[in-house]
Amino acid sequence: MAVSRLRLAGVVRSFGATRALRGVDFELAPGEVHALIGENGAGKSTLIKIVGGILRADAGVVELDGKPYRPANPLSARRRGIAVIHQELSLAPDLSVEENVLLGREPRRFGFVATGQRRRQARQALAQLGREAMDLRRPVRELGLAEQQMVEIARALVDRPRALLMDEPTSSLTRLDTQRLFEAISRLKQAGVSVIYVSHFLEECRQVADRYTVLRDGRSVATGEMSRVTFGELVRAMAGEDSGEFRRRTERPPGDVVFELDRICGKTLPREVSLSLRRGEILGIAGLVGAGRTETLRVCFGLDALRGGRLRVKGRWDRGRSPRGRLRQGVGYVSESRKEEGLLLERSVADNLTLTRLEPCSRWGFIDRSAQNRAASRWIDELSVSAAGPRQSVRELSGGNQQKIAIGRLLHHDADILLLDEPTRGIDVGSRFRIYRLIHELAEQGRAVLLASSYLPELLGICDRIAVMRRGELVADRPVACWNESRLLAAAAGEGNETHES
Amino acid sequence: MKAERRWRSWRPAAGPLFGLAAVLALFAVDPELRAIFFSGSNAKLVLTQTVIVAVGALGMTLVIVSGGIDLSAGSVVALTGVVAASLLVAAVPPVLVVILTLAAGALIGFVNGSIIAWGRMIPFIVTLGMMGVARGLAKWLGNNQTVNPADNSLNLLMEPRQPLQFFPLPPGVWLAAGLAAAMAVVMSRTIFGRQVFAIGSNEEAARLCGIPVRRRKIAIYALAGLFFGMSGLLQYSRLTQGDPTVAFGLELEIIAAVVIGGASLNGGSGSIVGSVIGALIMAVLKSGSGQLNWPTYMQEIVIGAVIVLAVGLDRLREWRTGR
Amino acid sequence: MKAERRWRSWRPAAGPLFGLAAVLALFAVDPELRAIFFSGSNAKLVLTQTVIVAVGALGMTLVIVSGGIDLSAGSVVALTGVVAASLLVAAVPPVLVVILTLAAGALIGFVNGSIIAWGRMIPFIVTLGMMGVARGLAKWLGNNQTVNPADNSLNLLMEPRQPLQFFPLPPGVWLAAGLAAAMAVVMSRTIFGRQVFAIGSNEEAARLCGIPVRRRKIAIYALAGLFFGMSGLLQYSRLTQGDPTVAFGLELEIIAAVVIGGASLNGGSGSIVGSVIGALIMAVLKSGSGQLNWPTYMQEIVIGAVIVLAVGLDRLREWRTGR
Amino acid sequence: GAPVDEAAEGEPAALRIAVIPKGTTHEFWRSVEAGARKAEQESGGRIRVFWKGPLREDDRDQQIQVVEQFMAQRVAGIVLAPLDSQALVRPVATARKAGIPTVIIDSGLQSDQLVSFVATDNFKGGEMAGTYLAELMGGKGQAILLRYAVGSASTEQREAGFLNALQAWPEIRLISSDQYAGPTRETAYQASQNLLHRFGREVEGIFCVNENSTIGMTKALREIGRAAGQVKLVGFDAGSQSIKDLKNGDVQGLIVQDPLRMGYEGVKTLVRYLDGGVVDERIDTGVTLVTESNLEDPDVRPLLYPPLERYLP
Ligand SMILES: Nc1ncnc2c1ncn2[C@@H]1O[C@H](COP(=O)(O)OP(=O)(O)OP(=O)(O)O)[C@@H](O)[C@H]1O
Ligand SMILES: Nc1ncnc2c1ncn2[C@@H]1O[C@H](COP(=O)(O)OP(=O)(O)OP(=O)(O)O)[C@@H](O)[C@H]1O
Ligand SMILES: [Mg+2]
Ligand SMILES: [Mg+2]
Repeated sequence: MAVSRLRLAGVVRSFGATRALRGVDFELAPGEVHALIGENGAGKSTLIKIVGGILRADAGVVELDGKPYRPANPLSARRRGIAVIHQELSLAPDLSVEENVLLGREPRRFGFVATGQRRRQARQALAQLGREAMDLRRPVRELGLAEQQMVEIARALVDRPRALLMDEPTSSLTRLDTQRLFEAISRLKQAGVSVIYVSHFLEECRQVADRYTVLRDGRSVATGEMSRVTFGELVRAMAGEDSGEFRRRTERPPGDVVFELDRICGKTLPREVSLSLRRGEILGIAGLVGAGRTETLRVCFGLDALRGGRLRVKGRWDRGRSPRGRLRQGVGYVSESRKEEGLLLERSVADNLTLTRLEPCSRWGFIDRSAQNRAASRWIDELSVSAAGPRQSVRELSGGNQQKIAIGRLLHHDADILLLDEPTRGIDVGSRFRIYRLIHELAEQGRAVLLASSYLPELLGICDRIAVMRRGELVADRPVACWNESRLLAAAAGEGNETHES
Repeated sequence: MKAERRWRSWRPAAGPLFGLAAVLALFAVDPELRAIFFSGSNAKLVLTQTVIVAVGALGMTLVIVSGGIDLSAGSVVALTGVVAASLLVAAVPPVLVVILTLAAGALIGFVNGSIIAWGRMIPFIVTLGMMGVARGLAKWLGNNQTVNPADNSLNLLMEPRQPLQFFPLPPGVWLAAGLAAAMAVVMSRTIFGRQVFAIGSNEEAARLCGIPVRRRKIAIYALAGLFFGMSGLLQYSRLTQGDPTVAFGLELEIIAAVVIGGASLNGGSGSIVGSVIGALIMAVLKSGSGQLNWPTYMQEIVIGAVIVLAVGLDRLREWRTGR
Repeated sequence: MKAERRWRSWRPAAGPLFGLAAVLALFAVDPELRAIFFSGSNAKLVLTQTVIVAVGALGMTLVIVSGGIDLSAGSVVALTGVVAASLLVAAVPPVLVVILTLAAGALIGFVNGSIIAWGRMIPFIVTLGMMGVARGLAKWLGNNQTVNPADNSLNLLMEPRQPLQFFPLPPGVWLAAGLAAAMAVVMSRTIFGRQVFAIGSNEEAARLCGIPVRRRKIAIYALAGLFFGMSGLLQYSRLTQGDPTVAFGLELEIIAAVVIGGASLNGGSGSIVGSVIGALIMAVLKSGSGQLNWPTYMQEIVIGAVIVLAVGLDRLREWRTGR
Repeated sequence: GAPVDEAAEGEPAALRIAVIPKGTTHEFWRSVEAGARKAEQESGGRIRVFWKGPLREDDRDQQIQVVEQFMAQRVAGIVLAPLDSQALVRPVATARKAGIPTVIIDSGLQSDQLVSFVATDNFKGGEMAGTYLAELMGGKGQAILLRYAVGSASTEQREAGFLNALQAWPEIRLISSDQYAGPTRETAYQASQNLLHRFGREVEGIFCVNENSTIGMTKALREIGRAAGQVKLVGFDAGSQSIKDLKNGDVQGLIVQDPLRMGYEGVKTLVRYLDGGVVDERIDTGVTLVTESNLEDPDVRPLLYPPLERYLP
């Protein structure tokens, strides 16, 4: 066998008392796609960061093409042919798309940016992802999450790397974009590029990867050919036990209507959305990127202005409330971008979990810290968050665990009507099932759930009804039994031969 | 685990304390100075010089933790000092003078906060504007002159009485200590305090969590203005006159105290204890270098360098213990 | 599409231009004032008064766009002014004086940048410290006095010559215009300029993309220092003396100009054209309200209020056009 | 309103005179203004006085801007109290080029473009203070000089005069002469407190060169219980507070100028020059030593209590 492109042996890395990697062995052959899987907090991102020159290993060996490799910083890793797509987006929001794609790689002429060349290169990279029509001058700040993700991926492609490390590149992509990414990956593979692929979507991993390595608690516990392993075996290797299947319970008696939208419009999106939600019901919203699912939920929660139409919460019509007002009415919301607007990264886990409802943990406006800790610990257990304790700062948690905190806050708030935007983004399989079960329990208690997701199995798995959004309008709203993946895709894209437009 | 927990709650003040110790050590080297500097009477002097900055720093901490900044602090101190003096000249009873002066400070803060919250403007610009407006108002109110009321009980607030011994301390020092203790509890133990941290840490998230961000911001700036008003009262008492040109540049000193005290100008972190120690560091530095009889320029150079060093050492220490 | 694109490249300067128009309109209301204010000789006066702030604003824009701040600007202007004067007193030839003075400014900036980059300290504190240090150095260098060299060619930089007509403008105005044009190109067209934006927009991302953030930061502060040195030279020429106490608080004025010019103190946005217009707004305001013969306190109040209004109107306009 | 002539047809245009002080918030400058207004009132409408100081006090550049602004308004002449003997030279020269003459008051200017210099002899004032303080101290002991600020010609001359006078008293030792009181009463008070904490026990005589530092020092002396003559204190200028301090014995002597006359003579001289008359190059407005004993003398009283209300709005 030829020399490995990348080899790690006995790699160890700690953060203070947290031991993120306790001895990882890993091998990446030239031209292979290697899936790296594991639960939240298993150490996947840490490993990627070590190879990418962002973190240094405390101990262990890393070799690139048989030679010792200890990158001092991201730049030297990049020079050695390593490109990284980070789990948390690393874009400069004020710069344009093309500037972001070629950031740090600008084609130059006498110290000046060669603008034409830059535009050509950026367009080329985006074309590989089916985004040749993207407005290259637009500041990245104005893009939706999925499009930002595409920019981040395009940046890695521009590099013409020898090894490409992808940390959950598809966590906010739709099926279509994911397919385009896979096509790009297989082209790279043919060109001899090695790829490390991190994802919590095991089906994706099975589709795209040649081999896999499973991390558990900072150790590599299993590795092998992807074609020779079953779904169940992977899950067991990750969790160390059988986490059990999630099965949809049958038929809850639908209650009365608690949440109703009457032709609501936002500033640009949504255009006109009407729907109604009953107690005990889980309603999914599917759609392509830019269909306006996020905007719909934001308008409902009062984060964006309501420009037309009206809303009814528990029998009361209104024309928009503040988020505070909604929370008072028992409406809760989980944002799709946890970092920008979901979490207080500097604050503790306990503060984040209890912020919307501090009253039970306080008396006369004074906070009872032990009560706060108790409340937090409950959700840490229930959602199996891997954290050092309720007082750890959220910044120090792994991406998936941060997402769990965002969901935990909603549970602590005890909301009756839950608006969830991509709630399981970046959450591992086992925990995802646990969250599905929780959502179901909530529904059984008579709460109503509105769930926007790009992950179709999730929608088909847990919803009672699914509605599809297209260009700001709600185009179909049917019981789950009437849907399957291809029908959903067809409805989202617009029935006939219409394809995705961006 | 226990130890770590204790460390964590103590941590915010550790850096500034370290800085204070370093500055004190600086003045303990010279044996001649040591005898003069580490005396009860000097401690009293330093404390008295600290309070105006320290009380201002209480309000500024609130603002900075919430992710804002208030450049109008110095001007508001001058303005409220003139307000107090003018009211005293008009023979308003002292208790009412105190109330009205604090109200004037809070009103300015309220205006700042309202413009920031409702106009969605950045605090730097709004308070920079207010800096000019308040200074102008002070001059207008004082008719471009200092305002000198007759002897009255407010003059006693900062009166050192027995200058050669530590006790009795002027009432202003006790007042400042009490206010600091109260604010420390408010910041760390109340819901309002948590909300201030939340807004500073991530304003979007705070809004999403149902915190009435606008109303809180207004409250924050108004409360800060109230503290600056209190500073103004103490400044009046120190000079026994309302001087519209006093406290020029004081805002930077107050901000420096807060930042030396461990707050981040990005918001979301900071502590009252730290800020008070920061104010003490500044006062000790000024007083000590004045007594060393260095020329003024040496004082400025040393104070500047020590500000950087104090924060820098803290960074280094933090880095060592490996965050 | 075309139109939109043109709007986009023009946009950053639109807000400040709007503010400038509003301020000018303010002084055009009174017909008597209009005659005086909109005359060639007054325009020359305003331009001359603008340049020191404007040149400083070029450097400050760089710093602010990169997400930093430089509070030492005013002190560095004073220091480099004294450096220039001292060198002239020592009969150094003017060309060498210019080079050495700029080098002194750049050196201070280099020290700022190095501490910020290598010590990972926040710019606010480092430059606040440097503000004291540079001011102290200026006083030390000038031996606590103003430094008065004999007549020399550098004095002509800011000489108004024909006070009653617009042309000829003092060379300093042309110099500032040239520097501004050069910096505008650097900021928008060069790799270095775009890297500055990237660092200010998301430092972490810039680092991950292989931009040598530390080295760039040092370069940014050093370059800014160079501009402040140039301001110092112009300040010297205006006073024809090196004055260690000059330009006190100038940093706030410069920062205000940059922010009025559309830069965000969070970094990542700002433009040279905007900043220059911001400096013009400040100068027009000062000059105009001075000519209205209001009492000084009214001037302070009005300038403060207009700073807020200028930025506020811009916000409102932006909000209307629906961003 | 704007300062343009209300020159209706026939009526002769009023002479517009700009008076530019160093600052606007001291009682001293109010007296100067009163003097200028007095000249205005006496002229019966023939002259109009515009009073404006720098926005930020003690800022040379700001004062230059004020001069330039008046120049742009084409006033007939300027009466200026320069913040600096050098920095204001060019603006005055430029004004002259534009046909606007300048009379300098209070503090000197190293220029040959002036019409006249109307001021106190500050060096003499400093000497008087030195001699008087030395006599009070009985010709021996330890003394302190608290300076004002860098580059201010008038106070520097007082300081120089003081030091010159002390030359004649070899047994008087100066234990501190390099601390600056700074621009405000607060800065002066703090500097005094720190100074006295170090030297408070040994010092026997102090000279403060302006009003704020005198007041700050007196307050600090009272605090450590060495006021009321234990430490001899001589100050400069008289405001309501320092007069009170003089009366109750905490201050032993004040060197007092005649600011009202300064403002008056400044304007008068300028007008005489504009009318084509002959003017003196130097006009001394006099200094007076005020002690507890001559406080009520008829020629001293108006210096301490100038009739401001009569002239100021
Ligand atoms: N900066 C940090 N400080 C402290 N602990 C950290 C830090 N970064 C990561 N950790 C810890 O290291 C462990 C591994 O984190 P890592 O981000 O590698 O997990 P992951 O496998 O990528 O998880 P996810 O699937 O949720 O992204 C976690 O327990 C996390 O809390
Ligand atoms: N801040 C913004 N400014 C301008 N345009 C935006 C902004 N955020 C999103 N958009 C655009 O609005 C459209 C709708 O995006 P949105 O994220 O709401 O869609 P979605 O249906 O929720 O899809 P997904 O959540 O999968 O990205 C997209 O075209 C996006 O580029
Ligand atoms: Mg991860
Ligand atoms: Mg979305």
